[in-house]
Amino acid sequence: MSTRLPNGGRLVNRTKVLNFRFNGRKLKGFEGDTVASALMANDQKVVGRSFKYHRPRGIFASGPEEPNALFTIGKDGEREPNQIGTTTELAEGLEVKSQNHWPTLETDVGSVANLGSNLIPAGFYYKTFMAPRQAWKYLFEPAIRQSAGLGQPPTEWDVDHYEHLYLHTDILVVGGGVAGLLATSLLAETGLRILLLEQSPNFGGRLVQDHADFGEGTSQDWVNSTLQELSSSKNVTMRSRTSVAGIYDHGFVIADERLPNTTGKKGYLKRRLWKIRAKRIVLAAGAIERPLCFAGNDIPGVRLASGVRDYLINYGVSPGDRTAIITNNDDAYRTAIALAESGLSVPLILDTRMEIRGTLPTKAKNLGLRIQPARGISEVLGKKAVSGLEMCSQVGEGTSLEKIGCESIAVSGGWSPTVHLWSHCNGKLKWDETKVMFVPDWTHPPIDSNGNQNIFPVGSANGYLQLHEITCQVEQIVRQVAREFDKDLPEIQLPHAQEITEDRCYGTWLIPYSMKPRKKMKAWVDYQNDVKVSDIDLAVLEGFESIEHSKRYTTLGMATDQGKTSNVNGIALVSHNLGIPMDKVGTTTFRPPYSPIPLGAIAGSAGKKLFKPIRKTPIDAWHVSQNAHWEPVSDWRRPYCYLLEGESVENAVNRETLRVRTTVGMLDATTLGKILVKGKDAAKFLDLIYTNAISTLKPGRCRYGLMCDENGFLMDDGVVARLDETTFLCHTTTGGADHIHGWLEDWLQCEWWDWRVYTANITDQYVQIGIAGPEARNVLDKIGGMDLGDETLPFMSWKKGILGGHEVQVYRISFSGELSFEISLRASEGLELWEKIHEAGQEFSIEPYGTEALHVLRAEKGFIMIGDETDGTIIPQDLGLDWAISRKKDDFLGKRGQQRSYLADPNRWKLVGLEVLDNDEPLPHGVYAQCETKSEFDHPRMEGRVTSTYYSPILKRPIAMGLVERGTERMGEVIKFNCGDKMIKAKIVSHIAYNTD
Amino acid sequence: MAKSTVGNTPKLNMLDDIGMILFRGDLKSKTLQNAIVEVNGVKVPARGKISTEDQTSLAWMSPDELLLFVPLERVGELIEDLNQKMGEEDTLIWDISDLRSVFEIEGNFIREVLAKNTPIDLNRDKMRKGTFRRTRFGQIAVAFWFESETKWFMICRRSESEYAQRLFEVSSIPSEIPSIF
Amino acid sequence: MLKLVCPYCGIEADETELISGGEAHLKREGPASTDDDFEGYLFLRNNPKGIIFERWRHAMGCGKWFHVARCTVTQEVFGTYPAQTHKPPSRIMEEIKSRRAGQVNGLNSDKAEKFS
Amino acid sequence: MGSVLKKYSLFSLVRQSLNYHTGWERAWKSPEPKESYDVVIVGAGGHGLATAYYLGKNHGINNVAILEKGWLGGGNTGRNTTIIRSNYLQDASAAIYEKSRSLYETLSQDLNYNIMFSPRGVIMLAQTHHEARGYQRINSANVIQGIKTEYILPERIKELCKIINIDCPRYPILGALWQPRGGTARHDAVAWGYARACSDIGMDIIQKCEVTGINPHANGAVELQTSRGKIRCQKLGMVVAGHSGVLAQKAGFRLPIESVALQALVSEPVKPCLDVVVMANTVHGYISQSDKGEMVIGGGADQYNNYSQRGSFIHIENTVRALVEMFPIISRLKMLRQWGGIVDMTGDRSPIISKTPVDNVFINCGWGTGGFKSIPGSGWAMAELMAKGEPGVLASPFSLDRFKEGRFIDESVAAGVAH
Repeated sequence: MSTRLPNGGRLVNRTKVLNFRFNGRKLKGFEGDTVASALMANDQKVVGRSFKYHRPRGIFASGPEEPNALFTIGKDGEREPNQIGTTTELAEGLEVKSQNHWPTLETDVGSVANLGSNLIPAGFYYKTFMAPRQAWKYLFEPAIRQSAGLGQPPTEWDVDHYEHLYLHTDILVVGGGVAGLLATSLLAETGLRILLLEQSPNFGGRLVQDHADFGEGTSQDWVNSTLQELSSSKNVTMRSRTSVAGIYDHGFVIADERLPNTTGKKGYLKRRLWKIRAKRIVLAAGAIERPLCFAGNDIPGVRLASGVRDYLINYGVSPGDRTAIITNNDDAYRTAIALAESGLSVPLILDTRMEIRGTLPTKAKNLGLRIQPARGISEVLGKKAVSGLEMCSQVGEGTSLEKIGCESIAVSGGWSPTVHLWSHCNGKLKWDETKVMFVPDWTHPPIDSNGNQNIFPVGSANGYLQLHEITCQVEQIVRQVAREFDKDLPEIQLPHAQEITEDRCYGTWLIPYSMKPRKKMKAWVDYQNDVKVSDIDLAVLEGFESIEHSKRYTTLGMATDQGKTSNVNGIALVSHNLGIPMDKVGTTTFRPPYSPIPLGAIAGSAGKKLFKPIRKTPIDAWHVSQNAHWEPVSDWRRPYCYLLEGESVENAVNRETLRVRTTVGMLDATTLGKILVKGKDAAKFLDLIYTNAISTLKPGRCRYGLMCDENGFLMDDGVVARLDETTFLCHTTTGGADHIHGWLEDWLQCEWWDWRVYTANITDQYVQIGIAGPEARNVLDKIGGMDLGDETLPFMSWKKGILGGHEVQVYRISFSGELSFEISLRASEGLELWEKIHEAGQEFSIEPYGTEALHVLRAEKGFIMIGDETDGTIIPQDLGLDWAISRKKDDFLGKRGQQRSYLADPNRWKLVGLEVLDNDEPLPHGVYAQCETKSEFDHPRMEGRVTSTYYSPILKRPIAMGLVERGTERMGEVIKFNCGDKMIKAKIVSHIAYNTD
Repeated sequence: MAKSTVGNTPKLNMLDDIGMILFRGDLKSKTLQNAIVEVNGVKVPARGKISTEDQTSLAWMSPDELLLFVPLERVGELIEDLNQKMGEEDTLIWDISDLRSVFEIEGNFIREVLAKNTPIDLNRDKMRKGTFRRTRFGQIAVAFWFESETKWFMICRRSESEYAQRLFEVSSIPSEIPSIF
Repeated sequence: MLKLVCPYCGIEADETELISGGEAHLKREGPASTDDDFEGYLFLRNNPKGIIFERWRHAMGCGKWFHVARCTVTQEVFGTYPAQTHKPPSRIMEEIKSRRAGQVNGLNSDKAEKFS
Repeated sequence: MGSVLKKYSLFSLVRQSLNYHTGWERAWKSPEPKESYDVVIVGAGGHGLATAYYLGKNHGINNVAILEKGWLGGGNTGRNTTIIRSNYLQDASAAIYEKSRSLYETLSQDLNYNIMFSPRGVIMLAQTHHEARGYQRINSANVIQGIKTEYILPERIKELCKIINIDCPRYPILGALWQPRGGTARHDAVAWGYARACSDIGMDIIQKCEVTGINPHANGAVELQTSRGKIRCQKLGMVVAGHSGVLAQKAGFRLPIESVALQALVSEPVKPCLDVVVMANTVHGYISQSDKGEMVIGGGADQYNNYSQRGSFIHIENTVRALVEMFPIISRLKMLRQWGGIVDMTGDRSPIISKTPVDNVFINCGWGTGGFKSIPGSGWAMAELMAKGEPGVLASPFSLDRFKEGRFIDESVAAGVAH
């Protein structure tokens, strides 16, 4: 039984009891517990089921490397699957559920897979389930999907929220263990800006549980005084509970801060994603202990030796009365000593090494512990919990020498530096044969934008496990880092660390060395994904020799822990199999994040109403009051139509369209882009930008212009008004304003930079109100102030004036064929004039109209719409806009592109009108016309398509425009549109449907 | 370590009636520099800076653009004046008082609130008094400057004001502001 | 996540304040150009695995285009410069040479010749 | 061609389990390169291996080597989001992607390797009126092209995909283009299956063999300098995706291509909750749930030239933001792993399967963000081009000269994206 000890537990507050539930069962823990430590204190042996074989799995580690103890935590809108029990802090009322089993954790039907595990080794699915063909979709895949996956996904929307935080720092120190704290305190002297991030709630790392004394007094004293000193440094920022997740180019770092819910209320700020720019990064991320591969090494009760020590010292939890130890290094003796000193039994220490002489083993021996050199485990006894082990010789085949009873086995296969972050941006690793670990290769470091090394690993992350080595090495590296900022660290007295003698770790990858195939099927490498030693053998046997291949074939290291405990063992087994050195096998690429981060944290606060900006005109609130039905147009929202009570969208559009045709309508045209172009070369410049001649435009006049890209494709259109000799106002489409402004600036800055032209995007400065319909002038006359008669303001001209007391510019242009004015005035006065017009218009039955009526009106008159008639491959000539292409100009953007053979082809599709023959049936959007002949691909050849199709309420029939092969030469011809379930015939007619004269 | 940030959390207020003038031209030109000083009483600001005298501020927008903040009622006359003083030199001078919204931000922890949404270096030695920083706030283009630690300004496009306000609001919830700067 | 110094503003701009504009120093080919030249201008790219001269716009800043010399493999930046030039300034070429002594093979041969 | 390898089946699994799976053969051989081959394909990704496979299967050309700089399938084949669909607009694209999709249907059986083609259906959401019309347009074209797609309405979308937020405040879901026989496959298995089949018919797959130089005029043959010695061939096929420009330069020509990073990510595995592939192009995100239970997520490509196989975090952020908006429940799933591939983007975002300015050198590249779905069709078309020396119907539109002619195959026209 694992239990809470009567004393001890440096991180728990025994005066504060926390109640929680595990699978519905009421349990108690203490403040400071993790979910895992609390469960262990309550003797919960099985905490989950493995991914593939649904084998029972117990708590294995004590940090983010935990492969087994994953839980679904919380309920309703707070429920979150796959939470790591070893890093999740216990809280009052927490609902914890185990995962991946049915019906219960104890009795899981899925574990039948375990019985047949011999039949389903790595990659078995590539070799079977192929017949009959349909069975994969309908039988095998659904079955596999159901048994795979870990937690149940949430079903309700998240009640909590997330945010981001940018921070620039000179130095980021990753990890608040002894190396990180020491580095920070040394660097703090320099005055440089330092950010220290620690993933757990507590600083100190492994220092306190592994070393009694450090510096002047106890190691805890040192941690406390260092923290105190740092918290008073103005240039140091520290955060615990913040895990550095990824390092990207140019010193960009993301870190995931877990915020405790201090108020206990629902809907709190749960995570903060830090986006850091660091000039230099000191990587003090520590190291992770490796397990050993022996038969039954996944049975609940087998744990990492460091984890056992953590539970004991940090949380006061006993792993069981009797703990056997198996190790290939000296560090695990710390666990043995700690257990013995707590009064627990350590029946046996199995050490795979031949000779054991170090300080720690000697101390263990002096405590009277039994140490067996050159021994391993033949097999662990027990099913859902360890009940004992069979000892064997390490060098043999695993003949049992002795049976030992125990409830707990502490394993240490040596340590792996946490090099993930070093590698994210291409830092290379090298295999250190004496240390038996992959260490950062300082000759191939990650670099910053200047090509200089920007990550500096220290402490165990750099392969130094001994405390006195760590302190010296931290100082040396930190000096180097400071010098890069032209800072010298003063000579200082490093905290004293006791030197101990340690024998080197011995790379023991299989226990016993000549493990039999049957045992290899019980020796686990990746606990969560159920990868066994036999699976690695199989992968290599089948030629998956590259580590990337064997990883993908066996799924080694692809579970939620991303191989933190399994990768090196896997690589070693491949190396062992192929008989090539570790270095040659290499590692798989480490990818962010180091620990998983919630997608919600990545999305940040930009959810719901902040997902994307919604641009609104000053008239927006008025539209709302008139029950506008909205349409997003680029980032703007525009009224699609205004709904009267009980009115359908369709009816509203028809009503609005007719209103303009019969009396008068008003349109909020504010969103149209307005770009000012001014300068001595402005006319010359616009002649190159537009396909038609702009320089010939007279001040006071307007001209419809087309812009093409260099391919010759029509990009944007709009009315250009010449304000004076050197100033033009170019109107663009709503979606095109920013792009076109950028486009103009691009040419001015990068091609014709000596031309004297300035531009400005002044779209938001003005409200633009369109008044269209036979009564348009009467409405404006009623408001008064300007003579808008044909003589003073002819079609395609503009003028300034005072209208209803507002300074305005009035443009006499039309997109509907009706008498029409566009009135532009400063945005802050826009709503006032809008309301005046609306009021004045009442006697003429004025109504606002939306974008859809605008589209119907323009389509009735055969005007094109960018995005409908164009799609990025259409040239103006296709649309009958040859008249807007100057033949006199030597050059304009797109001219050369249009000369290319495919664009000059006379067989191109041309814009025409389409009149359906069966009267009431409109042509659907986007349908294609097909001919009797076949295309080269053996389906009917297409000869045209519908680009715009509407019901015209004034004509009381459907109208459509489309592009048809040589369409303009085929007037009157009938073509067939394939509408899926039927063919619709349409006659090719003029694209102008209404008022054709 | 983290201080409590509750209390006097920053508020965003839109300022009405600020006159703004777009001024494009060759900022190195003597004519221009003289014209600016004569008309506004404020010198052309250095790169990335804003200079203020009384009611007038001049902000450096780009190597050939200034943004003039002036009393709204004087915009017309100032533009006329500037145009006249610039004479034949190439310029684009325009009344853009309605193009952008001007916000005043008052309270403590303004840097922290902004840091949630802008990628710039907001450390005190980098973002200083007199700095005029164009950047983004969430997904929109803005510029920041400040008068004092507890009084900052921000401008953005008029049509994006609501987004700016809402984003500021969710970023300045009192219990959710970290103490950093 | 790149950061580049805008040569106009003199400040480091975050990638999210910038817009990328592809290879720099392309020569525009107008109506008189041959099909080959026009194709070259509009489509064919050096696409170097190594040092590229490219265009960026400080979109969320001063709005200006500028040029960058960057390694497409390591993301090293050798400098930024205003766009009003047909070739990289000599200080950029010096910087490249000093950092990549003897291995200018990242440079496209034609540009290397032209610019060295 | 007679198969030398033992066939994979349930029976072979049972038989092998009796001796603890210690009797399996290599999936593919690992030979030393020969001095000369009829055909050398550079690039042992999906496209290169498929090209080789169909050279053998359809054209009887078996004296083939496939050279790979790293490990086979290690480029974009092993780095994508595994979406397979053929609901393309333009005839040329529709033809090759549908050919590809239909080959995928039976690929497991053809290769005797379960590539887990899962025709679970692909939904492409329309979230603006413009996009809705674009998808209606594609649907109309597909009707004529003989590709089974359907334009569906929100109620049906919600039925097919229960976790979708049907009324997002910002971009409401107006409809979708639905291809019921689109889906996913196991990406690595596609490479491994082709590799095993190529090896089986006697082709040489040579890994860790980098091409360092190309001499196209070596006495009537093409001669390659490689890290494993000189190799001669009659015909050379370059099928190296993002590195096409680098290789083309060695052969002396330029391409209308830029290489950029395309990123993807997976979440931790959860029990099944998403049974279809969903693409939301207005907000740039697509998502499916793998058989393992992971959410497989992709988005738009980075904008700048990049060969580093890692991109900028902002794209991950934008993609995730979009998908959290569309699928609110995923906010509490965690990103497990993100990665990048180098994709080759052409001037019209459509691929190139073409002869080159150099005789006997052929190129297949430019698949950009759409490479995985096209592997079988691309290999089929490339094999035909290389065997005959002239493009067949499928490859013909994708020739290099289309840029000079202005003959774009632009898929973005209907809805703004090509992937």
